[in-house]
Amino acid sequence: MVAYSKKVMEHFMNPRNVGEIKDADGIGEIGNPVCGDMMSFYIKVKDNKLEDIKFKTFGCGAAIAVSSMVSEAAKGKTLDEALRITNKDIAKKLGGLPKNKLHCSNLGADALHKAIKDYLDKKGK
Amino acid sequence: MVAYSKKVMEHFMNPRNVGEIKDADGIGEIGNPVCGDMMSFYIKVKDNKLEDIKFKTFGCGAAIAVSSMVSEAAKGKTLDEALRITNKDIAKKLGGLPKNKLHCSNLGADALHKAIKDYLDKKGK
Amino acid sequence: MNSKIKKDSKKRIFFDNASTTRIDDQVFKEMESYFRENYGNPSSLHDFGELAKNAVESARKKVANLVGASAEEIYFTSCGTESNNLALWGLARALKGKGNHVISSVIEHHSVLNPLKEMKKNGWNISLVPVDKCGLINTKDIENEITDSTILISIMHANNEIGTIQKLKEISLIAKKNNIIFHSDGVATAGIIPVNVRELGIDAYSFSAQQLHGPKGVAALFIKKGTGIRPIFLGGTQEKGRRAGTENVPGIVGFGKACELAKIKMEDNIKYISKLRDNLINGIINKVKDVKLNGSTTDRLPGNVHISFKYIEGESILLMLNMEGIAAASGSSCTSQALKSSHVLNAIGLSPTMAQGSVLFSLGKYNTVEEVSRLLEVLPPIVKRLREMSPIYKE
Amino acid sequence: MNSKIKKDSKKRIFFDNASTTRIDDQVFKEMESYFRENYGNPSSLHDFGELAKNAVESARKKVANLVGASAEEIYFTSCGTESNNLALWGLARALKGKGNHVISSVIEHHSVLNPLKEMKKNGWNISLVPVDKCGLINTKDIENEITDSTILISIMHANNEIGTIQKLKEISLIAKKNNIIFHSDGVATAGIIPVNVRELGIDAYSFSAQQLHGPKGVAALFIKKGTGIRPIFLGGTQEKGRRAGTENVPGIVGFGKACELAKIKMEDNIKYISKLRDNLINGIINKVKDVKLNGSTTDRLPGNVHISFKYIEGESILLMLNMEGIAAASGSSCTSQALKSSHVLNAIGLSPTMAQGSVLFSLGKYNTVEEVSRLLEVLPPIVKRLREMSPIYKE
Ligand SMILES: Cc1ncc(COP(=O)(O)O)c(C=O)c1O
Ligand SMILES: Cc1ncc(COP(=O)(O)O)c(C=O)c1O
Repeated sequence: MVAYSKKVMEHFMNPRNVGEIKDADGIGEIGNPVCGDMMSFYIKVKDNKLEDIKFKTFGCGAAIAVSSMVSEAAKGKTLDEALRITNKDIAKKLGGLPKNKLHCSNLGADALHKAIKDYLDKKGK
Repeated sequence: MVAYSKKVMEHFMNPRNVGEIKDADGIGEIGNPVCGDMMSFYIKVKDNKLEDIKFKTFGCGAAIAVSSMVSEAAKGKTLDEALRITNKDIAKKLGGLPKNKLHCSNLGADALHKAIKDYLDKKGK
Repeated sequence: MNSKIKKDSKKRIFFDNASTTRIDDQVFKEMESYFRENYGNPSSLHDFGELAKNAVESARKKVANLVGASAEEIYFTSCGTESNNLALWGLARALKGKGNHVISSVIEHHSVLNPLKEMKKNGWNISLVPVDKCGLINTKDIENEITDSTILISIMHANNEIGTIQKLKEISLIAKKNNIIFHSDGVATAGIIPVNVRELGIDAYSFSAQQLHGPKGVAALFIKKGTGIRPIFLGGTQEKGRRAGTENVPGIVGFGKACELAKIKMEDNIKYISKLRDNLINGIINKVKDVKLNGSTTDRLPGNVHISFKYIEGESILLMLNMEGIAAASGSSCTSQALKSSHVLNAIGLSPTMAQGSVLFSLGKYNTVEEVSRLLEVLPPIVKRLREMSPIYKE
Repeated sequence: MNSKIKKDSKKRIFFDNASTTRIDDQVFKEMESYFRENYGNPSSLHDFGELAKNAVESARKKVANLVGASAEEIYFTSCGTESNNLALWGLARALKGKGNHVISSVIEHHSVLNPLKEMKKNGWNISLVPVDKCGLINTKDIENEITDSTILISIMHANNEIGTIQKLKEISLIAKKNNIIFHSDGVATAGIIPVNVRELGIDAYSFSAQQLHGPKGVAALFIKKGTGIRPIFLGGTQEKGRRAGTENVPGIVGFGKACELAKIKMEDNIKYISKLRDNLINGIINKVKDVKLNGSTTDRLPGNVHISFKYIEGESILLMLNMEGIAAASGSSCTSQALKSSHVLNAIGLSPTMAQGSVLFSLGKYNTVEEVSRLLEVLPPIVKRLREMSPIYKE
């Protein structure tokens, strides 16, 4: 039995910010079903802040909970603040993750950062 | 648990003809405590018949039951008849013996035969 | 989500009979006195010992009877894994003079595959034959692998994941023709469908109590009379020196009773469980789009429902089912300790996504029509929810 | 002979606690729900699995606590024999690069001696140190055997026949000084007298549930953190890959409870049982001539009464005691499957006749003063009867 924390289970059962943003300012995709998990993050940016975040995730309980937690943690933050969110922060906020599920928290932070970079790239053009 | 037949247990608990005969006509001893069992048979011969038999046995349940059965089977028999008693007869009369206890029935028949030979040797002199 | 159901253990639904089974009350009852009163060691020379010894020997007959063997051919072990390890190491070492080649298959349980891997490191030559899309071995593939040095063939009877039943009789004929010893892992099979080692022509057969409503901690290896085998554990003279160690008397007694019950009720159970299985399969296919039944439609264990749900991942399905009080299993990499998806699903050529989305519902005699209905009620909305969350889902 | 006593199981007297022990009612009670309701497989991803997993881990703590280890150092096995085989094969193979010499003693249990014999055939170098008349090893003998290639020392904690307790601490100091791994077979010891693997400086320790009022079919091997060991069974990832196979959950739960109880009651039990033991020893010596107490008077297990009765043979004593409803054991060759008298009795230099006449009364917490009195009543006439039948008896 995977021993998930209460917090993980709560986010898994009631994930925040699930969905897509049709006219997203940035999109970050990471992983693929072959290796187990896949996450897509969509962001809306206003005044250098993450006005809205949505995600879609294919994966285990941890992957879904991490996505939810990342979206919650980043929403309303400045891009700089959001870029500083680490996988460790997320795992900690979730009350820890089982050892063999720690890689899921990497995916979550990475997907968010990818979306921000996508936005910055687009803006830079 | 050694699976002894009822007959073995009956002879073990109530062995027939235990004892010595002070003025025995023949004595047969076999085995020694080192190899596990030791039996001494004493016989009284009259008119070529085994008028009396007694035994003493150091050994397991099978050894004691075999001694008892040998003495019972041979008592009153002619010497020739007694010499023809085999270990198989004894094992059979006892309702069988566990495989690893079959050697005890050899000892019993051998000890009796030794006692008879002892008598014949003495008589021959 | 109805958390009441989760809390009430009586209402929890166990659709994971491939992982273990609930002990039959009659089995437990039979064991009880061998815990509490008749606790002797079968080797002891007194009534306590005799009672224990008799109980073990009486159980041995019942266990033998389940697979059509004679009692003297049954050796008790502690689990299916031990039976398989003993069979492989024990038979191979006993046959070492004759050759060093072993044939098995890619879909064996890890308790066969991992010893074979270790044997390979130790100089043995190991061939693993493939399976088709349904998980079935082509016996020709086995025949083609045979060389002069082939000493052992080990092919599982039924697969514990996708439920495919192999054609053991055909394999045993090949083995016999080539004078090769034939072992089969019957852990997922014995007690579930009829097994007769004589008719099947098997030399060694592993099976386990906990898979047939018996206790955990006890299993058996059938070894055909006259077949040489080297023990793994050395010590006392228990099990004719082939498996040292004080016997698990209550466990063995329970195993015996479980085998007896399995044999008596086999036909009824097969009928009952297959019907539940077919209802469940049809129900899922009717109610949920984009699903695939894995395994064979014909050569299939009565209780096996192995389904892939496209676009979503198995662990999250299991977690949501568990919140509804329903227990199942998955071949998803996320559910495995090693984070690898099931080698069986890879072997039948399932795409990685579909392997990730696999769920095994394994049914047993204690499952009911109501439980199947409840699953069919609860499952579609779970799949829907997860698909709505999935980045790869397209309606 | 009073056959009523034999028939009434409640009145049967069990003085054979060295062979196995009666399960504690509290232990059985603790196990019951893991048979009947919480029957999940600890590897499964649902509540049934989680309950089972938690039960196993909670038991692991209790088992560890009995011997002063931490939970992660406890590996569950199926019996003492398996623990010993795993320790010897597993440690030796892990240490193979360092050397091939193993030191053990002549009085080890067969589950140590027989693996060592097999290792010898496979190129290992095995030294067995002798014991003195009391069964005690002179630690100098161990020191003298050590060479550059010595990788492992295996010395039992207390002997299961004559009850002699070895000086493990002295041995572990020698092992440590020479950088040698030290295993001890504690099957006859754990739960009976205090054991602390840290204080004793042990790297691996075998012990078994059935010896401490727990269930049959479960045992443990303590392996000190950081000590390399190669598994015997390969398969799943249970027990961190060191012992594959579905866990015997109810057995493990019972083992945990039994360890907990043993730990709590240890001092009381030792006091109580030693007193019974001393009464029995003194009683026999007072009432029966020509007897000899084997083993040590000082370093002796609390429940061990090992006596040789001159002129008569052990099996017939056991049979007559059994007719009186009393269970005991003997080192006589007639009582062994192999028809060899105990290697332990040979090792302490007991004459063959005295070895043949040996009886082991092993006492436990369920024995009573009344039972000891009854034995002291029944035993002298039995000895008298058998002596009167004996050709070597001289008054
Ligand atoms: C000292 C000792 N070691 C090992 C064992 C083997 O234990 P088991 O027979 O439970 O495998 C025993 C059995 O009584 C023993 O007394
Ligand atoms: C087909 C098969 N073989 C072997 C095993 C190993 O059995 P155990 O885990 O009881 O040792 C299993 C376990 O489920 C199995 O399904």
